[in-house]
Amino acid sequence: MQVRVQDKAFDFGAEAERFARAQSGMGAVVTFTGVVRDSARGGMAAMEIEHYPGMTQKALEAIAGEAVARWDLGDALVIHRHGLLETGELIMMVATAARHRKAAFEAAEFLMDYLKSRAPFWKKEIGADGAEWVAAKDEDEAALRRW
Amino acid sequence: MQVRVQDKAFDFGAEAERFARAQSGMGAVVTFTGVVRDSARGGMAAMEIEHYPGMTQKALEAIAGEAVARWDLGDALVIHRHGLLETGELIMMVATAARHRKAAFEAAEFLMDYLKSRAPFWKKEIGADGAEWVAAKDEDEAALRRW
Amino acid sequence: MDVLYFAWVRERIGVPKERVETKAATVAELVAELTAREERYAAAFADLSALRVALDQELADFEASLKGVREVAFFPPMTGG
Amino acid sequence: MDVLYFAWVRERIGVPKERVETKAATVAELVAELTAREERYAAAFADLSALRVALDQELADFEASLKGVREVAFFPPMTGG
Repeated sequence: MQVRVQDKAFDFGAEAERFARAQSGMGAVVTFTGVVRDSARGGMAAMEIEHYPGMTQKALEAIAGEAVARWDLGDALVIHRHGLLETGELIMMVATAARHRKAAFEAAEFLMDYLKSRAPFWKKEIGADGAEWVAAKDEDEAALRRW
Repeated sequence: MQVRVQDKAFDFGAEAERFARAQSGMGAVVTFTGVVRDSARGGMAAMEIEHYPGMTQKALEAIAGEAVARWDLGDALVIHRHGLLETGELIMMVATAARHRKAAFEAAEFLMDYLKSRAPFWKKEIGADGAEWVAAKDEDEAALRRW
Repeated sequence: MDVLYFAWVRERIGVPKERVETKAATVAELVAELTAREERYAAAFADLSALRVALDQELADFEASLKGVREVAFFPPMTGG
Repeated sequence: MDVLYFAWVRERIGVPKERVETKAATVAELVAELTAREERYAAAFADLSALRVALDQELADFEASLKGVREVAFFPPMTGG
């Protein structure tokens, strides 16, 4: 299990490849990656991600550890960036490996649902006309209830 | 949308990276890859995947097209190998891109459920003590019913 | 018409493909005709619930009509992914 | 104790971190104390339903005790992933 919080970019392809190659006995590997996209109102130039340095690593390790235990994963990987990101850059990724696809998918969705609402990151959209904090969505809070 | 059926190996990391990088306006990318693992009874040396050449490409394109339409995907990718594969080799991959994670995850699971039971591939496990066709699982047929 | 066999169906019948001249109106009639022909067909078609059929490369069922069909394929449930 | 602020809570209060000497027994009491102190705190804490709190880097609620706590953090609902 590996958790990394960093301001520098990560190489999604290399991370995904290494993760999949390292599996032995695990038949199913799922990855998720989040891309900075333009905001709904348009005109977004960049995204600033603030985090709580003392808490972030611990919170992510707790979430990943719970996923590994609950779905009997062979492995899990979480990488999350902070700082200033441009449109098109990758914000974060998770990867899960399990014997069967159902567990790998569920564990990846669980990780994402928790990262969205329980990991101490805050996104700010920076546009030509100013900056705005991204509001948490009710549907993200609701998504946690299924686990 | 891209569908490839091939006997040669594919580069999962490079494919995943290229797929994620090509997205504009899509915030969520999910990938799944299947790894040849040892059979439940152990001692497996390789896997032979037979397919129905005239039908495979068409069937996969139909499945991928349905996923793109149903979840309003930005893009979808399916790569599936046939022929002789060794333990640890990657059998196939799918990738989906959507504005939000829920659609990307669901579409990837949909593709996998259909690939498992509706795409004309047949797996044979080759071990030291002979070869055996992999039996279809009731749970795979059941998984289709949720879509 | 061309009749194709895959996986263990192919192994039991012994060929991947053959040309069959038939007046069978449905898949079920074709299966009955082949089954009556030789033991290896009877062995392959013994349990139809373990078989799937495609007509001109589209999944179909055993009651489907063969009218205008050029290619019939028999195989076990698929195990891709 | 150290009190930390993140995102728009930090922007409203104007500092990311400060040292607060308090006898507040719970998070709610600390919030009341800060709110009474200056307008910028009142602005930040106006709607507690829009706030989250962590005690020593673990999520907690506003009724939680501050006994033994060294670090309190206030922030809006998280938006990671």
